[in-house]
Order: sequence, then structure tokens, then C-alpha cells
Amino acid sequence: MFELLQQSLFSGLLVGSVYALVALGIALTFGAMKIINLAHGELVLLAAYMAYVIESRTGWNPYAAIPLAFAVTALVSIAIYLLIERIREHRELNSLILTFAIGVILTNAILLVFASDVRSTNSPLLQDAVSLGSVYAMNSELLAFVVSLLVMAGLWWWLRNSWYGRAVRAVSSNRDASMLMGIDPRRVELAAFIVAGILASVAGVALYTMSVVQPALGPALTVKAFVVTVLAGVGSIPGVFCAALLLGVTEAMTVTLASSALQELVGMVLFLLVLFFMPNGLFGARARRG
Amino acid sequence: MMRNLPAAALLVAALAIPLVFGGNGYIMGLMVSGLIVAGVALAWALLGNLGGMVSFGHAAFFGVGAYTSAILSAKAGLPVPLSLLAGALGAALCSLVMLPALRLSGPYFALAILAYAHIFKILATELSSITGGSAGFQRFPTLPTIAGIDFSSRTGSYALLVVMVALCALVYRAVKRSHVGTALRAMAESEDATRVVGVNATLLKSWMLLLSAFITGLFGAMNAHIINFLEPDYAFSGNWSVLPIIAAIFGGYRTILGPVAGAVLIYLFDQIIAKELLPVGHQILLGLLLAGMILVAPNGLFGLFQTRRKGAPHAAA
Amino acid sequence: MLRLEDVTVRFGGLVALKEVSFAMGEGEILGLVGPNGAGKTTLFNTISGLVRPRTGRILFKDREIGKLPLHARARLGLGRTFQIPQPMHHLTVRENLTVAQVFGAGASDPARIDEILEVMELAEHADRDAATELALQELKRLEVAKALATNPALLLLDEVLAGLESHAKRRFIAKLRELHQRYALAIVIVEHDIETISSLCSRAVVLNFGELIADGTPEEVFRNPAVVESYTGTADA
Amino acid sequence: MLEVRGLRAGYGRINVLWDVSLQFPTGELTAIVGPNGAGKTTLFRALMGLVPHQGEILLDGRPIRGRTWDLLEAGVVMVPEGRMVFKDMSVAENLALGAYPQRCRQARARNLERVYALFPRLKERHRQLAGSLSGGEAQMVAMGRGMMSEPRILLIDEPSLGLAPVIVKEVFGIIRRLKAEGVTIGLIEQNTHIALSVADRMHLMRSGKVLLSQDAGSVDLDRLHDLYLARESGQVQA
Amino acid sequence: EEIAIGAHMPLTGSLARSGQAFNEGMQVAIKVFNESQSKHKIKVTVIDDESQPAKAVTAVEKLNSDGAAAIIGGYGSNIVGPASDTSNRLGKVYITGGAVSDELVARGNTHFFRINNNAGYQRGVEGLMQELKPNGISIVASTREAPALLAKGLEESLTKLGFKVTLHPFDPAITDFKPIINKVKLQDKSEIIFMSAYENDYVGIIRAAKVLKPQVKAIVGAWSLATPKMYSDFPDLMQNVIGTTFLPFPVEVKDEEGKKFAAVYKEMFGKEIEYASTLAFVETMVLSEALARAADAGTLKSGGLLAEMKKTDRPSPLGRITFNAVGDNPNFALSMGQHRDGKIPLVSPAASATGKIAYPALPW
Ligand SMILES: Nc1ncnc2c1ncn2[C@@H]1O[C@H](COP(=O)(O)OP(=O)(O)OP(=O)(O)O)[C@@H](O)[C@H]1O
Ligand SMILES: Nc1ncnc2c1ncn2[C@@H]1O[C@H](COP(=O)(O)OP(=O)(O)OP(=O)(O)O)[C@@H](O)[C@H]1O
Ligand SMILES: [Mg+2]
Ligand SMILES: [Mg+2]
Repeated sequence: MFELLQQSLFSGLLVGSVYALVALGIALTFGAMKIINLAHGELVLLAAYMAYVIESRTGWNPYAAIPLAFAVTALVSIAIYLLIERIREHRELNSLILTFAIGVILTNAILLVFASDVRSTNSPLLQDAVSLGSVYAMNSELLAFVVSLLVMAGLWWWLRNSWYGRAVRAVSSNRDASMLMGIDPRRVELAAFIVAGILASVAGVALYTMSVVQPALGPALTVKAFVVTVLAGVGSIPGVFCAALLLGVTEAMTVTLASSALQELVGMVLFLLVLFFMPNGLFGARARRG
Repeated sequence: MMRNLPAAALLVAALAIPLVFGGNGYIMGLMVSGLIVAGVALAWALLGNLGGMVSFGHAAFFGVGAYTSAILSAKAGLPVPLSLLAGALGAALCSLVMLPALRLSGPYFALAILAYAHIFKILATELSSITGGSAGFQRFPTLPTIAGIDFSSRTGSYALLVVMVALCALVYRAVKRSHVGTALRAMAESEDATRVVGVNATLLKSWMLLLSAFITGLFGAMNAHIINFLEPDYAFSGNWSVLPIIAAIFGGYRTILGPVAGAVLIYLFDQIIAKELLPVGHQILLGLLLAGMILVAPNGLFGLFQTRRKGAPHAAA
Repeated sequence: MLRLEDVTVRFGGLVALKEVSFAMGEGEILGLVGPNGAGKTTLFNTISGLVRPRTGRILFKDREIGKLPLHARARLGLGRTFQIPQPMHHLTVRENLTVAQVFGAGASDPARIDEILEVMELAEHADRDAATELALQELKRLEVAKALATNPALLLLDEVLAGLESHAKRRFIAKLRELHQRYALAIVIVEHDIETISSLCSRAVVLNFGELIADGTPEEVFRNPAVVESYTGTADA
Repeated sequence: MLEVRGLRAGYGRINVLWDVSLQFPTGELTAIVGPNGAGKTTLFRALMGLVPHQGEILLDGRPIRGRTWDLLEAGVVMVPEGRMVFKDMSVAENLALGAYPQRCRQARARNLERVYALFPRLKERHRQLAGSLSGGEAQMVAMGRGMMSEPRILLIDEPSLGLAPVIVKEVFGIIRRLKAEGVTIGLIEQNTHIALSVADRMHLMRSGKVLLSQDAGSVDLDRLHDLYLARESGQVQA
Repeated sequence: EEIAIGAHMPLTGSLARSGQAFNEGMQVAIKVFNESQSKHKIKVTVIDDESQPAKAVTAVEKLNSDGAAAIIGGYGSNIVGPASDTSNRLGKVYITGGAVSDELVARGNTHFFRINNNAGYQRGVEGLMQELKPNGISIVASTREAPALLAKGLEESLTKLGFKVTLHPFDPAITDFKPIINKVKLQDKSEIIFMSAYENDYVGIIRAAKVLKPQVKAIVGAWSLATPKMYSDFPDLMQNVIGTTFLPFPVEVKDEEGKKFAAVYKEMFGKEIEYASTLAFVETMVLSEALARAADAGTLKSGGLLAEMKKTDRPSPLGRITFNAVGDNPNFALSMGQHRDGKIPLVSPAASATGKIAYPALPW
């Protein structure tokens, strides 16, 4: 029994780290700009397919695809922002619909270009098993864990130490007042979207190396990421990481102790419980105002 | 008189369609599906517009309505008209479980409802002794023949749905025009301000959730008896959450007729025009249409027609 | 009419109100003054139900209202304004008043609303969108109008006169007097302008760091050394 | 020197300013008074590029094309009413944002100390969300935030609004000090007496027009009074 | 004489992969049939049902109103169910190769035909198990409709055959299978992992098994596993894995029809035939022939097709095809094929085997 739990705890942590990677981009645009980018899952997916393109064409390690993936996701991300920027009324609701529409467009574009086949890495190096004591993992999973830790730290540092982080939040808090501070709202928001693009590109490549991708995956990724974001509490980047790990572990434990058919159920119940009893999320310090 | 023009036009169109296409099962089938979406879109818009709550999970009510009605009519032998009502009530009852979510605002509420939809879907899969599990549930009665009208025929279903959509629209209108409607409109963005003048915000919002769930459940139940097959993936499909949102926004979710017209138009556009142009991936056109609409006419099709009411929100600067 | 007994409010480590007790009678106009952050708005929030006190009782019309929800207190006849105006969004000025009247006073009376619009000099703005098309002073008048529409017995006014130029201020004060007479209103008013308090109120209480430090006629209160030190400062700066 | 010529501005369907022309001479304090709804705030907002407008705005004789953030870099800063703080950010973050323009980022720590010294209450509450501050405290944040950016030209909208008398005195002390340091100041103030005590020149606005412009030393209070009450109209130069 | 028929296929949505393969097989059949004789020309209109029942129902209605003589059904029992109901109501013959639920033939629809069924898959797997005689079988099954049905059926029948069976149903949203495989490894300790799922799940499950290396002797799966495509996409994962199929690879089709099919398929789509396309090919051929017979007899307009369908009795790449009273094909049974260095020999049942099973059969 102990061995069983040990392995599932470990697996849960690794899966959680990918949830975190996917969630960070959403957490950034939502936490900072109150804009939920419903096309974020598709951005991640797009990056994953770039990894597939690079791997299948050149045989290189999928991680070599990060520059290409970044170029593509950043472009799409910028396009998304330029469209959102044109919305004047009811920005929060309308941007939701707009990004949803963009997600539909991307999903179908991916379907048209890459067909509905399932894709995943073939690199033996990444797929090889490693054991840490009595627990096992794929190389790619450990790598993704480390990458997600680094990315999280990087993002956290950026939001903390660059003027952008504060500025983005100021813009979403009060646009006019932020302009009076000398902030160019478009510039900082665009920067946030580009960073979200970077995050998506890394997440996509990591996803490709340790899981299976297919065109219809986008919305599921977005929802999971958003659940993690809310679980964490808006505005807390380390919180996203912890919440993602918690979700991963909870799911793995459900599989081990009960049935794998209940995994999603337990995840959702956990989410609701947190939402009702800790409306600010597990790590969100800020008051949520109506 | 001018104000009722769109409504009159819609009514004429609704009457004309069976006269022109009555023999064409395909068109009538599309209309029926479109009207189902229209009903849910209306319910969604009611909650969104009056309750100020954006829901991502109306599939929950839709599915519960469908299963409740199907199971009661098949296993308990309830006559279908009653089971439809029971389905609607079942959905409303389910929304009681969601009342705690009313404390949440904006995206938090939307996501909480989505979580509920997931949970109900998984329950429907797991409680296979009642629901038939993922294998699905079939062989339950179709819509009955009453007073010589066979409601299970395409034209019969169509007539039923037109009447139901119209009834729900009237209820919606009555609520919206009442003082309750005015108070609800304000509550979305200024809850404290409304409460200190004596509005019991929680209660009013609860009523809206209940009403919206009721309507959605009703249409879910009708759809079940029209399609005559249920399985969790279908009854609780994300489509029942997403399509109505698209339709409502497209038509103008702050209007009453917008969601209805939006649903039918979007559905027909997607199925007739988009599918013709792009057999695979035709939803890309839907996406483009929706994105364009939000950018060009954020208040939807009907919002475009409506002369801007004095004092309506407008963009400053 | 209104009685507070040992009301204490905390925000985390901060004691915003410390065992505050006072009572006021029917038809009284009470001035509530004190330095910034003394707890005046918090006191209003506590009475109207936005903030739950840690300890203490609040009695209104001889009824304990400490556990009642916001809307119930409003229906009992507690009207209040917000220091930072909070109009009801998406509604016109007139609709704001209608909602307040229907839900707060329990009856619909368009004539009365017209009257309030007239009195509060909002008639010309009646059909503007309250949240996006009014300037600050208009919003403040709307605050008072909304509270009046609920047909209150007690009106809590939080700095409704701040920022008015002197003539407008005088006009407003006269109006308040008239309302007070006509509807037999009891009023608690927060104001930083000593003159206003002196001319309008028969009695004033002073809060400082959440504590009630003085209670009496405005003259008495403003002569109180503690008040002078913490609030008015020396006569000339 | 900041100058406007023939400024027209408004909100959507409503026009508020009608051909307003006035100057904020370098190193002087220019007070603007006038009844409520006269368009004083709108004038400042238009100057800062927050409200669409027609007419010319000149900074040191050169026309500026109203990009708010360029103005900030050039040292033109506005202190809005306390409602315009960043409600869901802490006091410290609000103040830090005041130092956003490139030119004053270096001196952020020093300026923060200065602001905390002037408003000790803000130092106590530096972690509190600005949205939960009392009205007066929020006003202090707005004022402090403006001072974080080392303004060359400072436009202040009703700094005394909602402040206790002691604090009002302090704030005007600060304004005097800033003026002494050579900052050009535009001030909107309801209290004519206080305004006159610090101003070099005074303009009276009414219904979106400047009706009276006078040197502070030679203000005719009766005239002012009359104009407030609208017994007279028309442009008056003194 | 041109005969118009219609088809609804899930070209988009969750079942798009299978729908595409079905569509290809069907197109090849039409071509082969039209070229094989010159009297009749079959024309097919395909509508995307988006993997949704309501869309499939309207598709059937549209095809009917456009004058289709019969309808070829799509994939997935939940979609075929309501669609074939509608077709039945409209009096149109409906044939499918993608809906295996037993419920479908219990409805008493007179115009419903299908060439495959759950029982056929079960029989294939049961045969293999009886040959291997493992001490225990762990079934890892998606809770989606078809996989869940197969898993349920197998759990019952294998238990009846005396095997120790453990069922692990999983939510389709799952991506990490290590916790499940870990249970197999530490709790079940069975010798066989049987997967009833779809392609993406197979990849995930086998990867997890490769990492945790449970003491199993074989990894076996259901549909869409023993296909050349899976091997070419994931060679490291598929080696030695066993799945249901009926054709070895490279295709060693003995019958003329199969050879023809493979050749035309390669010509049209540039790849080898696979499992789903073969199903579609066969159903389309069966239908086409019945249509031709009815047209020859001049009864096509007067409902003669139904009678001709019932008379069907022909060999096919899938084996013999006949229809019983409820429209089911009682002869349907599958073989098991094993991935071996890019080839897929049939390893069970012994009668149709083209190679010997490598056992233990593991990709590591
Ligand atoms: N939600 C809250 N969390 C933390 N502190 C709060 C909260 N609300 C109020 N405070 C603090 O409590 C104190 C009292 O605030 P209150 O608004 O009652 O002051 P006030 O007397 O109305 O002052 P002013 O004259 O400036 O409006 C202030 O210091 C304020 O910062
Ligand atoms: N956002 C807005 N939309 C529409 N009209 C507005 C808006 N803001 C202000 N106004 C109108 O513009 C006019 C001038 O407003 P402004 O705020 O400039 O006045 P002010 O002179 O600053 O007065 P106060 O002393 O009240 O601050 C007012 O009549 C007001 O109705
Ligand atoms: Mg206050
Ligand atoms: Mg102003």
C-alpha cells in the first residue's frame, strides 16, 4: 500500500507541474488584466504541434522547437490582444466570447492542417524511464517539472521586479488612473500577452513530450488551467504552482484509492469546496470585490 | 407599434416556415434543433442579463431535465407532458444545489457552474443502474399525440417548440419589465448599492437561477423526447453550454428576441451554409462570424436595430 | 430611535471602532465628526449592515437589528449614502430612485420621485445613465435622493456636502433642514466642515481612532481640547 | 508653461467645455474656482489627454499631441480625486506606481520616504488595499502618488475634499512648499479663501467657460460672488 | 442508371479519426463497385454529423429529402441509434459498421443492418485469452460508450470462462495512467493488460506500463490498435502489442475483392488499408450490390431493397456476411494481430493465424 501511494503521489506531482505550466499563462492574463483567454489551451496546443513538426521533420529533440513555437504563439497572442483591444464595452464578457471564438478558429485550423491523428514524441531519450528510489517516471516528466519550476520562478521575478507587472494590474484596476501614472495601457497589456505566449509555447512543448495531443484538446486544457488559477487564488504565481500540484496529487490519489472513473469528479468537488469555503482561493491574499 | 415590429416579423416567419418547408423533414429538423438551442439561449440570457451571472454550465440543467423526463416517462410510466414538467422541475431542483455559487461573482460563478455540469455528467455515467451509464438510455416514449396533433412529427415538434419559446419569452419579458427586472439589472455591477435600498439581492438572484434552470430543463426534456436517445456525453455535452452563449451574444443577449433569432440563425448558418462551404472544420466559419460580430456589433444583431435607449451605457472617451 | 451599545469593529489587527455607545432621539440631527480614518464611515457601515461588529448591539426603533441583513434594515427605515457614491449601474437616475422606492419603501409613487428629483436638482439629469454620465456632485445628490426614496426614518449622510462650493452648500443645508421638517427625519451627518456642523446640528459626537471622545453641542465639542488637537488643529496654520 | 487655446471637450453627446483659453505660467500657482459642474475637472482631464478634445494645448510654447504618458515623462502630472486610486492594490503599490515615469524611477525610495513623512498614516497602512481606505486616506494616497513623480507642472483637483481640517492645513502647506521649490501648479479648489491664500492668479469657470481671470492680489470678491450666482455673464479680463 | 445514396460520418468532433477512415473506405467501395460493372452508377453524398446525434438525425432527414435510396451510417452507437431510428421511420434502409451496442438490434427496427457487433470483438479477445491462459486479466477501459460496453461484456464473459478479471474504468479526460498501471502492478498482479479505449489512451497506457514495468506478459487492446499507422507513429510503444483486427499487415489478402480494395485504396489515398476503412468498404459493397439487384428487378422504388438486403450472403474481407432477423451479422468475429517490427501477423485464432504469437508480448 505504501509503495502504491508513494508512486501515485509522485505521478500526481509530475502531472501537476504540467497543469501549472498551462495555467500560468491564463493566470497572468486573468490575474493581471481580468481577461480570461479562452484560446489559451489552443495556443498551448499550437506550440505542441510545432514541437511535432520539428521532431518529425528534423528528428531533433522537441525542446528544440521552443523558438519556433514561441514565434508562432507570440504572433497569435499578439493578434488576440490587438482584437481584444478593440473591444470597448463590457470588456470582460466580450473578451470571453472573442477569445472563445478564436479558440474555435484555432481548433479547426489545427484540424485542417494536422488532421485528427494523435501525436506525441518519439524521442527515446525523453520517453525513457528513470527511477528515483522506488518511484518511476519518464525523463520528459522530470524535465517538465524542472522547466515548470524555472518558468514559474521567472514569471514571478518578472512580475515582481519589472515595472510591467505592477503596471498591468494598475491598468486593469483603473485605466484612466493608470494613464495618469504615465502608463501606456496598450503597451503593458501587449507585453503581458506576449509573455503569456512564451508560457504557452513552453507548456505546449512540455505537453507534447509527456502526453498525447490531438486537435480537440484545447478547451479541456483551458478549463483545467482556469480551475487551477481559481484554486490558487488570483494574483498568486507560486499559488498557481502549488494548486496545480495539489490538483495533480488529488487526482492521482483518487485513482489509487477509489476509481479512475472518479478522478475528474473529485477534482471538481475539490474545486467547488475551495471556491465556497475560501472564495479567495488557497493562496490569494486579495479580497475579491463584486 | 414600431417597437413590436421585430417580434411580429419573427412570429410571421415562425408561421410561414412550416407552410413553406413543412414537407421538408431536413429543414424542419434543423428548425427544431435550432429552437431547442433558442430556448436554452433564452434561459441563459435571462440569467446573464437579469441575474448578471454568466454561466458556462447550462448543460447541467439541460442534461438533468432530459434524464429526469426520460427516466420518469420510461420507468415510472409518467405521461410525457407531465414528465416534461417534471424534467423542468428536476433541473430547477438541481439549481438549488448551486445556490452557494451565487455568492461568487463573474468568472468564478461561471466556472463553478461548469464544475457542476461536469459533476452531473460524471454522475450520469456512474449511476448506470438508473441512467444506463455511458451505454446510453433509449427506448422511452416520444412526444405524444394530443388533440389530433402528433407532436413527435417534425411539424408537430416544431409547433410545440415555437409555442414554448414564445411562452418563455413572454415570461422573460414580464420579469424584465417589472421592478424586479430593473433591480436585477442594477445588481450585476453594484450589489451593495442595491441592497442598501432594500433589495434582497440573494433572493432575487436565486429566483433567476431557478427560472433559468427550469426553462433549460424544459427544453432539455423536450429535446430528449424528440431525439429519443440519451447518453451522458450527449445530454451534458459542452455544446449545450456553449451554443446558447454564442447564439445569445450573436443575437444580443440584453434583448429578449436576440437570443432566439440568434440561435436559429447561427444554427442554420452553420448547418446549411458553413457545412456546404467547408465539409471538414466548418466551425471555423462560426468562429469567424462570432469574432467579427463581437468586434463590429458587440450588442448583437438586435442590439444593432434597437435605437439606443436614452441613458443606455455608452463608451466614454 | 437609534442606540448603539459597545460596538466594536476590527479589520484584522486594526480596531476601527472601539466600544462605541451613543443614542439619538426622534427627529434629531446629529453631527458625526473626527479625523480621517477615525471610523465614521465604518460606523455607518455597521449600522446599515455592510460590516459585522465583533461585539455590541445596535437598536433601531427599539429593535435589535445587528443580525438583520442589509435589505431588511433598509426596509425598516434606515437610509444611507455612500461617501464614494455608488449609483446603481445600468440604470438611469429615475430608475435608481424607482428601485429604491419600490424595494425600500414598498410602494411605487412616481409623483414622489418627481418631487425628490426636483428637490435634489436632478430633474434635468433624470434620464441620464447614473453610473457613467454624472459628475461627482451630481452623484452625491443622487446618493441622497436614493436614500430619500426609500422613505427613511433615519438618514445617514456621509460627506454629502464635501466639495460643494459655498453657495451650493448653503442651499443644500437649507434643503436638509426642510426635509428634516417635512418628513420628520432623524439625520446623522458626517462632515469635515465645522461651520456646516455648527449651523445644522443640535448635537455632535466626535470619533478619534475608533473611540468616541466627545459628545455635546457643536460649540462645546469644537472647544474640547482633545478635539482641537486631533481634528481642527490650532486656529491658524 | 502650460497653455490651452480654444479648448472644447465633452463626453459623448454632452459637450462640457466651450472654447476655454488659459495659461499656467511657470513657477506660479493658478487657481481655478467655479460652481459645481462648471467643467473644472473636465478641463484637467482634457489637458491630460483623458477626454477627447479640440483646440490647442501648448507646453513651453510647443503644441503637444495629447498622449498622457508623454506628458508624464515631460513632468506634467495630475492628482485626481481620491476615487481614482487603484482600489485592488496596496497603498505601497499605489505610491510606487506614482514613480512610473522613467525620469523619476531612480529617486523612488527617496520620494517614498518623503511621502510617508508627510502622511504618516499611509506608512502605517502601506499594506492595506487602497479600496478599503477611508475617504480621506484615499485622498492622501492620490496626493502622495502625485508627489512620487517629481512633477514640474502639477494639476491638483480639489485636494481638500474629504480631509479633516488639520490635514487640509497640512496639504496646503505642502502645496506652498512645492510652489516654493519652483513647481508650476494648477489647483481646483472650492474654498475661495484657501485658494486665494496660495494662488498667484485665479480663474472662475462657469458652464464650461472662463468668466473671470484675475490676479490673486486684486480679486474682487463681490464680483466673484455675483458670478457664482450667475447675475452676470460674459468674458471678463482683469 | 444512377442511384443516389447518402452517408453521415463524424468528420469533425471527438470521433473524427474513425469517421475519416470510414469515409475513405466507403469512397473506395463506390469506386470499385462502379468500375466493376457498367449498368449502375452509385453516387454518395456525405454529411458531417460532427459526432453529435442531433446533427446525424438532421443529416438523415436531409439525405432522405434529397432522394437517397439508402443510408450508410456513421460511427458510435449513440449517434447511429437516433439516426437509424429516423431512417427507420422514413422507411429507408440503414447500414452501419461502426455501432456495436446490443441495444441497437433490440429496438425492432426493420430497416436496420450492421456488419459488426460487440459480440464479434468479444469473441476475438476471448479466443486469445483461452489460448494464453493468463492467471489474471486487468481491463483498463475508457468510460466512453463503446469501450465501456466492450469492457463490461468482456468482464462478464471472461469471468464466466474462469479468469480472474479486474476492471479499471477511467475518465476519458485522464492523461496520466501511471496510477492505474501501478495498481495493476502492485494489486492485481495480472498477466495481461487489456485496453478498451482509443488511440490517445493506448499511447498513454503503454507509456505508463513501459515506465512502471508491471509483471505482465502481454498488452492487448481493442480497435484501432493493431494498425500500421499506430506502428509508424509510435514504433517504440507498439512493438509486440496485440490488438483486434482481421487483416494481417502487409496485407496478405487472399480473396480477390480484398486485393482489389487494397490496390484502389493505395491508389486513392497513398496508404495501406486499415481496419475502419475495411469495415466501411464492406458495408458499402454489401449495400451497393443489394441496390443493384433491386434496381435490376425494378423494385428499387417500391421497397425492394429491404428484401434484397435480407438475402445478402457473401464472403468478404471480414468473413461471411449475412443478416439475421434483427439485421445483425451473426458471423462477425475478429482475429488478433500483433505488432512485430512494422508487420502485423495474425496470431489468433489458430485457424486464421499467419504467424506465431511472441509471448510474453511486451514493448520493452
Ligand atoms: N475593509 C477594511 N480593511 C482594513 N481596514 C479598513 C477597512 N475598512 C476601513 N478600514 C480602516 O478603518 C479605518 C476607519 O475607516 P473609515 O472609513 O471608517 O474612516 P472615516 O472616519 O470615514 O474617515 P474619512 O473621514 O477619511 O472618510 C481607516 O483607517 C481605514 O483604513
Ligand atoms: N463621464 C461623464 N459623462 C457625461 N457627462 C459628464 C461626465 N463627467 C462629467 N460630466 C458632465 O460634465 C459637466 C462638468 O463636469 P466636471 O466634473 O468637469 O465639473 P466640475 O467643474 O469639476 O464640478 P465639481 O465641482 O462637481 O467637481 C457636468 O455637468 C457633468 O454632468
Ligand atoms: Mg469616511
Ligand atoms: Mg470636479
